Amino acid sequence: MTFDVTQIRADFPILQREVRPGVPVVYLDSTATAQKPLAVIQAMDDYYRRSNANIHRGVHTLAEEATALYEQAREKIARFINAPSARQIIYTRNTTESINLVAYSWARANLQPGDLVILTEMEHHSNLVPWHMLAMERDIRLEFIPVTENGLLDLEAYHKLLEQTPKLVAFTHMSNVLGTINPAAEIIRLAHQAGAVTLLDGAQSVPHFAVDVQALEVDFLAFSAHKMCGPTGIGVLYGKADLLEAMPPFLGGGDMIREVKLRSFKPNALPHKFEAGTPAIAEAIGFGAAIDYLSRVGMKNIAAHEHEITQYTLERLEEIPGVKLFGPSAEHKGGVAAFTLEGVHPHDVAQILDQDGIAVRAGHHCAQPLHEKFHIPATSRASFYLYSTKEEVDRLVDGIYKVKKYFG
Amino acid sequence: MTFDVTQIRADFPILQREVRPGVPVVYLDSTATAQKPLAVIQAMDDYYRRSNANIHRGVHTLAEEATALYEQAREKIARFINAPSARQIIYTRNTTESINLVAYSWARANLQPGDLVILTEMEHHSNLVPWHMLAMERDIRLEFIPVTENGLLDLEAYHKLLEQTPKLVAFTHMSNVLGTINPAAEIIRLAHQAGAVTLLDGAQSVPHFAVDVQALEVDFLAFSAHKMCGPTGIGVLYGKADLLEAMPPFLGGGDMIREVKLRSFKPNALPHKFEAGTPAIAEAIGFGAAIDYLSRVGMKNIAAHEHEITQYTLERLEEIPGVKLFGPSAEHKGGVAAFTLEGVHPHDVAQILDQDGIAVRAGHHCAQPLHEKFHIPATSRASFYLYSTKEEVDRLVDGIYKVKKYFG
Amino acid sequence: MDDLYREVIIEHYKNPSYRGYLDPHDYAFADSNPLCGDHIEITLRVDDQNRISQAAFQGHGCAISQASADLLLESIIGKPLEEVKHLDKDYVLDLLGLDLGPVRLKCALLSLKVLKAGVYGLGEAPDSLVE
Amino acid sequence: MDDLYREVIIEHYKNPSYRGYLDPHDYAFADSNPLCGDHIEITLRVDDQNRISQAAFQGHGCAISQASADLLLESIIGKPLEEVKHLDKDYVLDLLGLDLGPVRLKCALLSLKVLKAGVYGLGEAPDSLVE
Ligand SMILES: Cc1ncc(COP(=O)(O)O)c(C=O)c1O
Ligand SMILES: Cc1ncc(COP(=O)(O)O)c(C=O)c1O
Repeated sequence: MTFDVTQIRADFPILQREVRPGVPVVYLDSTATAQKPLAVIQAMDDYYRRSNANIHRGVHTLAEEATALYEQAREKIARFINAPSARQIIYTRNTTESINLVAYSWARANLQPGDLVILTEMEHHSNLVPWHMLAMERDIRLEFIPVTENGLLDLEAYHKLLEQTPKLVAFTHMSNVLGTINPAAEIIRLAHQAGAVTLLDGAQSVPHFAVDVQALEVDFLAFSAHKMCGPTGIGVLYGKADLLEAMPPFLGGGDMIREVKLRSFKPNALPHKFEAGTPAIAEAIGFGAAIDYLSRVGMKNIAAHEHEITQYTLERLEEIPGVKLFGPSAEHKGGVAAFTLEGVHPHDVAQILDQDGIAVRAGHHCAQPLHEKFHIPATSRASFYLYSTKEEVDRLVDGIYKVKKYFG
Repeated sequence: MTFDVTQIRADFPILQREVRPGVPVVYLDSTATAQKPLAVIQAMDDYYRRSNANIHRGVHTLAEEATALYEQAREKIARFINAPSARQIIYTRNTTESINLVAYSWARANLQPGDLVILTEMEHHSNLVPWHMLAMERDIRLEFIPVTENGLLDLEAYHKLLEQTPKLVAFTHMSNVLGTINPAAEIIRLAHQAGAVTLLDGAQSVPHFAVDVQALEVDFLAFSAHKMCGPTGIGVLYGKADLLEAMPPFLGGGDMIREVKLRSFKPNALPHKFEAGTPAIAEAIGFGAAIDYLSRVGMKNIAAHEHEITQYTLERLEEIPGVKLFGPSAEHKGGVAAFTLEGVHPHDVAQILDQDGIAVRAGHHCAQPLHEKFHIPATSRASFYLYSTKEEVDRLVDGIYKVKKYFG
Repeated sequence: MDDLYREVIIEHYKNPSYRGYLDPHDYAFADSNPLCGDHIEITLRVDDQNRISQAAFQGHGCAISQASADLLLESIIGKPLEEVKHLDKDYVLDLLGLDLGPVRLKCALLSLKVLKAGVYGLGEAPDSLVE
Repeated sequence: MDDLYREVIIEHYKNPSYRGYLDPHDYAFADSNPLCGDHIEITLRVDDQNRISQAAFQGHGCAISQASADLLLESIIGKPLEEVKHLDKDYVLDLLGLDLGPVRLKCALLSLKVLKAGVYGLGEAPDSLVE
């Protein structure tokens, strides 16, 4: 398929919206959540209009249709990240729950007081707070791979940290602020050499470029549907089969059991062992439709398009006096441009841009320690996806000039 | 509003469906999951087409619309169960996660080895397995209020159990197999007198009749949207404010924090403390639309309609030789009829009924211990909701006669 | 499907030819379907060429699980043990002559799973045996 | 809203009249908005009739949070402490003359929350103070 952004934009109903009469939306906040193509909205709509039923335990036609659709989506997701088998795809609510699942189940069964977990200074709160909670409860040690001034991980420091034989290395594939794409394969290889298990936060990578869990040899991978054209309310934890098999269950209830007595239970097989209660059925089906959509467009095309937009954005923003960009140069970077504008709080930048329909995010983007590192409380962030255009970047640039005039 | 089931059925697109050409669906499986009215499907569709954005942290118009819709839904839910404040409504994935939240956060902070938790013999696996897991980990004692032959809780036995000063009494408001509606107010009052905290599994009550948390004085209430005309992927934990305030967080990540440092965090205020990561935004909005819909029809009307259908069903099924009904008489019972048919496995009953489009569930309905108590591996279960009709019950009865002919 | 159900399934369910328990036996295994409680126990005897000489099942459950056990055992008498190890899902579905949804499929395949776990001498019967 | 934003907010943000820190003071409180890092510290002096005689704020954050602090303090000089306890959300929104979405509302109300927590002598500043 050749990549035609105009055609792609036509697939997304919300991009036709005017925020106020005469003011079309310029959506530059895809890192927070992506917009949804019609195919995804309709897959869920169809499900509720035609096949809605509870799954797995039903014999009737609706239940069988629902079960088949739900499990087909799991197969699609497995193929998308090249997982050896669909039973290694655990449905969760989001990346955050996926990481918590590892922290509650794998880590509490495997980590002892004094054990070391390596994280990085660019982690999202989702890959910090679960480990803070564990560290408090269990006296686990946390160390952090530092971020260099230009927004890359300091791999020399990582080598040193590995000498302390960590049990787990958990890190983001791509920073949601700096845009940095970390050398995951290398980090994982080194972690394995040191005897550590690895957890990759794929919230920003799986949506934007091809991620192959077997090529990466990663032990756990977490990601969210809502950031990749799918619905809210569903995410995935991928894990290596032997790890998942050995892990104790996390949430208890219906569907995750094989047998329940009054005073005991036997857990079910994978993936059901980790899916307690009625799952997000419509959402899984919507996620499957999103995977179909992204696959049809092609992850290579998406990555190339975003790279072009990002490069253009960096060039245009660098021109503006008072704008300071964070993160590495375009070659190491996904479709994220976080910046500050001298003398203007990022919230005010975002609010004034919003007057022209331009949606950027302002704040610490759930990466407070990273902002602290750079001695700023907040940044404004424009971020891109397959439907973003250079014209939208131009409108952003015009908007920033307008902000400057206000505060001038 | 006067209650007109024909009009109501017109609101549910799936009820117009034919399972196979010429075979309309007869959906008698609402206890597993309810069907969705157009208003709910459209609320989510609209959200994705017009307002989709990540919430709480965004300044732009879409983010503000999304946040407002998400929080308005919380207010609606609070009013629906008469919660003192919307911050006592915690969004979860489902009833199961709500109960696990209490088990992980409240119970692990408050229960010590040897402490007693009282459950009942009619619990759904969702209100058993979390306590099994806790009992194994912490050496908590579990005791069970017995179920009498006619499907009621043995309250005398409960009185005796209370002498052992339990720390928690966790029980279902309505059994999803027997249909028994338990005297929740009394059970809670007695538990409080004995110094115990109470958790009510409202998965089957909140959808079917008015539940008032302040009148019940219940400490925790768990329920699921998908069983009350709402979407999959979202449920609620209600809790008394002082309990929720004192509880440690459960899942760690974005949004549930007030502040994050590299090595520590401060939790956010209620309800956000318990909502980590991007929540089920569209689903919350769909849930709000479901609450609006049910309120418009009126919970009193719904309960009265279901009562009539249930009474009729019991009468008709009792006529059939070989049918054995489980559970109490209609006066103590919600819209559930679980039965066995002599000489025919419930799965075969369900499968043969399905040939005529009749959707009933067969199995242990996630209540294996209850089935064991009655010495049967499985039952067939027909269950009702506001859109169920007597004609559908007649079709069920005809279907059962057909099953008998097959196996006769 | 109406008539097939009636003829094949219900006939073998009501009048099974291979119900029972072989004592002594060369191979035995039992397992349940956790979702519905169907239970099947299979016992086998093999001759000196490792061919199945006798087979029996006992258990309880729906017509599909019990009938497919009966059909399956009927079909393997005289077959080499090695061949039994390679029987798959489609083999059972052909015996039944039915198209089944995912839930009933588990009922239909329970006996094959039990059979294969038995002849492989496994400690448990993973679903992957019949995929 | 364009022009209001410019006139009211940006003017008070750029040229606040009540920026500072009173030492000594009778009342003081500080708090942050966790979502955006806005920070406000307010110090107050009261006269012998418990009227606010002097007020100052310091902190950092967006124009809305800082300008609303300045506007709020300007408006309470001379008011009895008791009256300040009962100021609400709408009072601040009237001062600003703006219609704000839920996120920016938190910015706008931060100073009122800090003020009320201070005069009530609370250990923390719950959101319920400004609802
Ligand atoms: C009484 C009862 N409790 C709990 C549940 C679990 O609900 P969910 O699967 O939505 O978590 C159910 C649903 O089957 C139920 O009927
Ligand atoms: C790098 C990274 N990790 C984790 C998350 C959390 O994702 P979710 O909120 O879907 O759990 C995000 C999303 O903001 C992210 O960008």
